[in-house]
Amino acid sequence: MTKLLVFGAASEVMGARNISLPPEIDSVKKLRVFLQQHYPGLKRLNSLMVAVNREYAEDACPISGSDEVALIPPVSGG
Amino acid sequence: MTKLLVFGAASEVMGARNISLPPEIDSVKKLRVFLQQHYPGLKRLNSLMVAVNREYAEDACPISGSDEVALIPPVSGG
Amino acid sequence: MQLTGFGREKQEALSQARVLVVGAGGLSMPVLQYLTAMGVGTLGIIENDRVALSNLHRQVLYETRDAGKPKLYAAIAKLSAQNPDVELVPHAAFLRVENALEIIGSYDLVIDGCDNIGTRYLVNDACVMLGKPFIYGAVFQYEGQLSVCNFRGSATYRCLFPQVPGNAAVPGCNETGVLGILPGIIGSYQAAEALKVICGIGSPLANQLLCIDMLTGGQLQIRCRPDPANLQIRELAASYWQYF
Amino acid sequence: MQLTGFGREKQEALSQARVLVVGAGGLSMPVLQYLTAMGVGTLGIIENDRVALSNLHRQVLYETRDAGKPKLYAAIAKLSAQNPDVELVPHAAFLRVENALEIIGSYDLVIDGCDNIGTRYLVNDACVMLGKPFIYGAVFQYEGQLSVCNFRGSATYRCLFPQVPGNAAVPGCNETGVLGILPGIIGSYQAAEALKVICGIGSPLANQLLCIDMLTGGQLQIRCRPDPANLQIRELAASYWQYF
Repeated sequence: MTKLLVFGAASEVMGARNISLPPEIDSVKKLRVFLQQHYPGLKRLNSLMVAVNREYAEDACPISGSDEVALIPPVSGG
Repeated sequence: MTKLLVFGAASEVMGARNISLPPEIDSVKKLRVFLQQHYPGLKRLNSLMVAVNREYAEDACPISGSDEVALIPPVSGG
Repeated sequence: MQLTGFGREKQEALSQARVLVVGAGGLSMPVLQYLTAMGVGTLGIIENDRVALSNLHRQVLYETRDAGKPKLYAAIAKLSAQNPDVELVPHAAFLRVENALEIIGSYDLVIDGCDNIGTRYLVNDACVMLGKPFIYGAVFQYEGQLSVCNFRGSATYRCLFPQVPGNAAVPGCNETGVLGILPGIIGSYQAAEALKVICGIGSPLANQLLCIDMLTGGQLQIRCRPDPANLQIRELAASYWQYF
Repeated sequence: MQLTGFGREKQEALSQARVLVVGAGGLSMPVLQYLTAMGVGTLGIIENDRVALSNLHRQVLYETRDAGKPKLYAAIAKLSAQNPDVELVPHAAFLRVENALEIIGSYDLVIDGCDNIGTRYLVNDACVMLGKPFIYGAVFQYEGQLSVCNFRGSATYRCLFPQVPGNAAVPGCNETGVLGILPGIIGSYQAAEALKVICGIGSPLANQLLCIDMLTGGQLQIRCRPDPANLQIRELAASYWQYF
């Protein structure tokens, strides 16, 4: 199962810092659709970036079961 | 090739922070013998600990080509 | 004292460097203290806020009796006592479209210790226009982010976060709170990255976003790439504060 | 200010805690500043050295005019101005076999900010005998180590380094030098770990050795196990300074 690490305000919205993704999520694009459907509160976090295996990833980037995916919102506190 | 990460005073003695181990080094015990032979200066670092894949390892622990091995001396500065 | 790899030439580079710290809040505390201690040449500070009692849990340079005083002068009084050899330059203002290019223009390196998203994009755009590297750092609850931006063509803040977020998306420390020590950790890393850039030691965190999680002690180092379009900024936006 | 997961109960735990910091050198600077800022109940400091000019590049609590003064009182003057609500307890001594058990006995948690290997083993043995957790931190050149020891049966310093090293094996900062900011980073992590232990938040770095490399910004988190024999210490050694 693909592991999703959730950072910052996104983890507050999702109520978790770690979730397992269903196997049909096989691209960053599908991940974004999945998140919109299951976590509508993320909508206001319009700037979420996705990293796959510790590298920034575009929507077209494939995701497989052994990948480590991270969801990174901007953070502004100081 | 097994990757060896070298920390602290050990990296000064060995002149490197990263070395590749020859394939015949297949246990922590053999690693220690190898280091004694090739880096006699390490002798005074009698307290070097060895970690294999981010876990402390005893002499009997096997090492294979895909492992990440680390050499950790005590450090005392403050 | 001799440190392997940090000889006279590196110390000289440090003592010649001109560094601007944006903000004198939580992130800036270790940046200011350690760059002063290590002997940076010129240390500019831009800040126009006053010390509040509610800052003191994370802004360790200030004392209870500083409450109500301008942060800028409270900080400078302490830093000049710490090391009188550092040239401390006060800029009693907030960074704005009107002053950013002129102020940043006279420094070699900028450290972004601000506390709001508008200033972060302004720092970015001004630094890109002027060709100055800057050290990004930010905190949220128990987490921090860090990156060395615009360093020899490396990724900028707009490469890390191309889509400017709305206000609700990025709460600051005063809204959601932060453990005092967290900006201390991230600010210390910012000071270390500044030193690496100034002195040319080690590998600065360029083209990388470092995410640090205080609760687990773990970190994630994420590779990113510069988007060439983001290196072509020719003018500042009319305002960076529509988000607030 | 409200921080998710850090409510009144956690703040109360912090304000009741009794913490001893061993040494008032580089590692201890952020520990002292941030525990004071965040409002720890009682903060003991044991130190008997005087401020030297050569300390100032990394010991940011001290000012140029403090040179020659006892570190202990220079530190306490600054910390009490920072937050008068913290009870600061000076111990004008070095930690020794003769005083270790009595002094450590009256605290809940010890932070090891010392600068020599003998004191590290002494802190360990006294804390094991008394059942007190302690936060280990140390630096060398561009690297640091960190661990939460003897916390609910977790690995001790003797589990991390069972073989007591000879003197030549572990040079201190004054011999080989250290970049001022490095003890700042490691000490900040020590303060964060102290907070986690005191308040019961997150996962303290027990049974782990965290190795941080400033030059790359990378870190290695290494799992280790307690050796039950090391938890059975019944008396201190006759001396811990044969290594020097």
